[in-house]
Amino acid sequence: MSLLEIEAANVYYEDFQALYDVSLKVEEGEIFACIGANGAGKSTMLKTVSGVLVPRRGRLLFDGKPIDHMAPYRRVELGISMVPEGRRVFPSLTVHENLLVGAYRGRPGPWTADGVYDLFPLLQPLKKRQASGLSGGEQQALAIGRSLMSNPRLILMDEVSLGLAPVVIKRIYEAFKTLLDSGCTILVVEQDVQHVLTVATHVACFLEGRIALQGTPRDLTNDQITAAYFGV
Amino acid sequence: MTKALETQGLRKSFGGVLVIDDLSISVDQGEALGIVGPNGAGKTTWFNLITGAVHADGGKVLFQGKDITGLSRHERCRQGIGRTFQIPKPFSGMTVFENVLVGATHGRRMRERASYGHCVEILEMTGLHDKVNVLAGSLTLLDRKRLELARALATDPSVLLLDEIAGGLTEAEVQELIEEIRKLQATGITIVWIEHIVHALLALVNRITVIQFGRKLCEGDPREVMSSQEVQACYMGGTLA
Amino acid sequence: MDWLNQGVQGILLGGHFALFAVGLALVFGTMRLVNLAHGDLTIVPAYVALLMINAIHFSPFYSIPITMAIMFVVGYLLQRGLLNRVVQSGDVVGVILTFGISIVIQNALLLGFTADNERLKAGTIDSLSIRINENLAIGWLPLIIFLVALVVIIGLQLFLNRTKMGRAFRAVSDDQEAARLMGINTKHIWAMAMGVALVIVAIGGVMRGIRTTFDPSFGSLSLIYAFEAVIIGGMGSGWGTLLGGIILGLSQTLGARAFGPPWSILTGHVVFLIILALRPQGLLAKTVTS
Amino acid sequence: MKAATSATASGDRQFSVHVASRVNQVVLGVGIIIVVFFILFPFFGGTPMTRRLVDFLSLLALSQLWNLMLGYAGLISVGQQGYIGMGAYTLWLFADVLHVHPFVGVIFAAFVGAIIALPSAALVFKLKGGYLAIGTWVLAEVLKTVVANIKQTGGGSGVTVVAARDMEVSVRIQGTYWWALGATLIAIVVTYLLLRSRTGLALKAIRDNDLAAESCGVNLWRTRLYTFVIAGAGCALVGAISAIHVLFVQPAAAFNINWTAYLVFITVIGGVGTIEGPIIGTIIYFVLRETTAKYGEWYFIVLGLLAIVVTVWSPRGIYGYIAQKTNFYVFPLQRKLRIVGRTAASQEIAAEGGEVAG
Repeated sequence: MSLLEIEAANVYYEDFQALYDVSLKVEEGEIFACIGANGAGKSTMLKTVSGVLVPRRGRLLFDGKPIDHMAPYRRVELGISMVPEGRRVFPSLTVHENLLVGAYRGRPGPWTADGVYDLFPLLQPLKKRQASGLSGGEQQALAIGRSLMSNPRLILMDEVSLGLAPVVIKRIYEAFKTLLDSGCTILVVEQDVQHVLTVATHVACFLEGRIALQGTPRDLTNDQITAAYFGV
Repeated sequence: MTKALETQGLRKSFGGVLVIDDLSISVDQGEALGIVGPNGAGKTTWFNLITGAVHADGGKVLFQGKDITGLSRHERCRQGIGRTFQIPKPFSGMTVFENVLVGATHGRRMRERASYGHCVEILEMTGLHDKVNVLAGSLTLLDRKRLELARALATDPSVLLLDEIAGGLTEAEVQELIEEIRKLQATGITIVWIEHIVHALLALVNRITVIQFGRKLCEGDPREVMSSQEVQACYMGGTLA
Repeated sequence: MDWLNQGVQGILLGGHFALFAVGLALVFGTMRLVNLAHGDLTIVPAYVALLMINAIHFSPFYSIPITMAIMFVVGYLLQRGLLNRVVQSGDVVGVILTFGISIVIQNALLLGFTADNERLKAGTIDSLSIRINENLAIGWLPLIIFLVALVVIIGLQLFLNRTKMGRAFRAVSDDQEAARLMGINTKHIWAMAMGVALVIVAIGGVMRGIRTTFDPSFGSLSLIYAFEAVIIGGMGSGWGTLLGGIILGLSQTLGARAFGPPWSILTGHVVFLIILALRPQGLLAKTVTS
Repeated sequence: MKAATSATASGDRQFSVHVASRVNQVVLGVGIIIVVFFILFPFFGGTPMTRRLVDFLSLLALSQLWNLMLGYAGLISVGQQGYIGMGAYTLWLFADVLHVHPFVGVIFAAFVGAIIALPSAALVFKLKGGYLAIGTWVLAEVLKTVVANIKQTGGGSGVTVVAARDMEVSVRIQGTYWWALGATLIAIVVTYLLLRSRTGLALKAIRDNDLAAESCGVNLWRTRLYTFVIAGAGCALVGAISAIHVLFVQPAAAFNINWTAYLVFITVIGGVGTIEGPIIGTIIYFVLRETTAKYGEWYFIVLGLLAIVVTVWSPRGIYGYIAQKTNFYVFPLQRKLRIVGRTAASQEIAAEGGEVAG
């Protein structure tokens, strides 16, 4: 049984359809990467999984159970956690408080604040600083740490490399291994194709609200990916 | 010659994150400048600072040589800066025609009757003439993008800021849009175009500026810039193609 | 010395205003809802206490904890059942809805209790005072109310900064969508915030009932004073709200001393308007909210 | 309501712009009959009914202007009673102190309302949304407190408008009635013409998206100011009329928040953002008042609950619902463009567009 299964999801923003019959399966322990140009529907798909958007047609199964009409906080309880696009840390809270809010649902598991500080040592000295004063890279590390605090089985990452320096991106991707070891499955959405292809075990290429191409990175050629990415 | 548009040492941060960091870019009269850079680089924020949608923490915006940093949004529009929004913001309860009328009567300050001809011309040029009486809220994405363009044009801009106007369109639609923008440029309008769809940019612009981390990474001939290793690395995270 | 007396009374009165203002600020902070029924909700607890006192004849002070509990339930249910539906529909809808609620509450109170003045009788405490010297006496009741206000504000700060629920309040205030993604049920948090706001209102409302007479029309002025205190102090800060309350209280009592009692309230309004004109973000606000 | 048609020819491109349809001409005819009926009403309607209609018309005028502020400029004021009260006192001042005829004094009251609105706007526009609402309320309280504390205006117990009292009863009632009718027609016509004008385009744009409106050259602050000042003048005008109507001005009544409560109920129930909404709302309000007012507070509670229900479950109000279903407006505002002929160049573009779409 797949950890997450999306069956023919159709998602709309009011009268604008953003996803057309999108189906995919994420297996436990995978790094599943969704790539594609701006507006291709990748982020919409993540928001549908996290519960911010509800599909008008289609189904979502988590661990075999339907979750499409479950509120986001219930999904966190089940073990789905999201690192939102643009980081969205709580600006008026301190770094440490941000982490504590991440643990709000109190799911049992390996992750604690100390674990996060071990994973991202740069956060340790910033513990008592307001999150609004952090740099982009620090905020991204915090956002990932905050998500981990709920001890997710599936962590959703929306454009984690956005606006970050290559060094920082590298460090974040390095952390993926630790995440996998702790039992997380990773569903990541990226524009930064190069980095994500080096770590992904499965790739789905989004184009205009549909999945244009799927497979393991090894099976797919660069030309295929470029074609699916740009739609030419 | 005076630059059509120039920003000098612009700075802006949101919360603690510096989004625009000492950004100086100038645009020549009549040129078509492409702006590229990864998501979150600060491109749209730069537009927002030029149009006054967001106030700068420091630096200056010069338009036709005049400092417009202290002007309000509608004044900047009336000076001749037109813009389209990345996510279209139509006046959804008004018809397409009325949307364009707002630009003509307020941005260009025409009397309503006198502006009708101007509006019809723009509606035809942007291919919206069949939908003039449709409520803007019920348009498709392509038509919303066209309306963004039409509404901006109705304000009679000398500089037109286009924010990912080709994003989300099909290839055929993109080609059509390029043709429309080319015609605009031929009439002497200066174009500044943020776009992710690189081949669309290459088909039109004379120069490309790359922005990363709110700073100017490099600028120059479109093809040279886009094929440089540095730009590819920042843009797609490496050399893909 | 008379001025000093008025000044002291003004500061104490300010504490009372702050007690009403923190609830308004808390609700606005967590859900950006401007609750126009807040003023009317400050008189409800006084009537609740009145009913209890009439039924079982005990000191109004004992009625406070029960009233707090009742107001918490009222707030939670009001928010969960009604107000949550409009939290995301923009502030105009919230204003209209709470204005409607305000009118309903006010008229329901008129229906149930008539427009007569009422008072919660607490025996001798309302006349006792500490006499410092010939000209300066501090009433026990105003002092108690001021101290209660201090305790409430400190308690609220501790709650917001030190507890899990308090952090959730602040997280929801910062970014409600991100908060939902972290597993916070925002509907519950909003309802809790309204509940907590009305608990504070319950304390202030019963205290006022002991201190002065009240009638169902008191809501408008209560709302306005609370609002003025919030704006003067700057939104989103408990201490700012207390400062705002004190400035408003001082303006009123010193205005009464300077221009005569009829001008007391007006002086308060004018000071508020001056601060609004010169420093619209409030005295203690860190940044301008855009 | 006249069908405005304009045909222009430039080159071989011809087009015309219409606002009204044929149905609207029929409606206009009916409208004229209704207006004539109202004008003649005092001659056959009897004094009690005429007096009631003064209330009806006053509220209709007030709610129309309140709707202009809320439904288009996005300004929610709960302080309109300030202008109503000032209008009433201004009338008293002109009529009894300066000995201007009361029916002329009404005009001065409107001016005073507009003048008060200017600095008020400068202050409350610093506040946003809901806080702006309370800000307007504070200003109304300020005006009320000032007036109530001035001995010359009778303080808290108020003053009798002697000039009005001494008028012959039938003249007073008919005059008041026609002024109320005039105020209503002015409110509706001004609102309608404003919405049909350039400023109306700006107002509708602001309603839909204020940032985009500003980016199209709309002066947000000034456009909002127009509606605020018009509403201030209108409310003062109605306040002055009510002073003649009830012969007595008292702070507690003239500056009563209930005035605004009526406006909120009427507009919200009838439908915010339409001219038709406040008309329907006022009729409903009056039916309710005539049937339930004898139950005192219950009538306010019912109104309040009705407003709550409508706000939560049908925020467009009654006319908003009707318009959504039928797309029919008694007061048409939408400009319809008809392109008759096209230039060769534009036909070319059209053909290309057709290809792509197909």
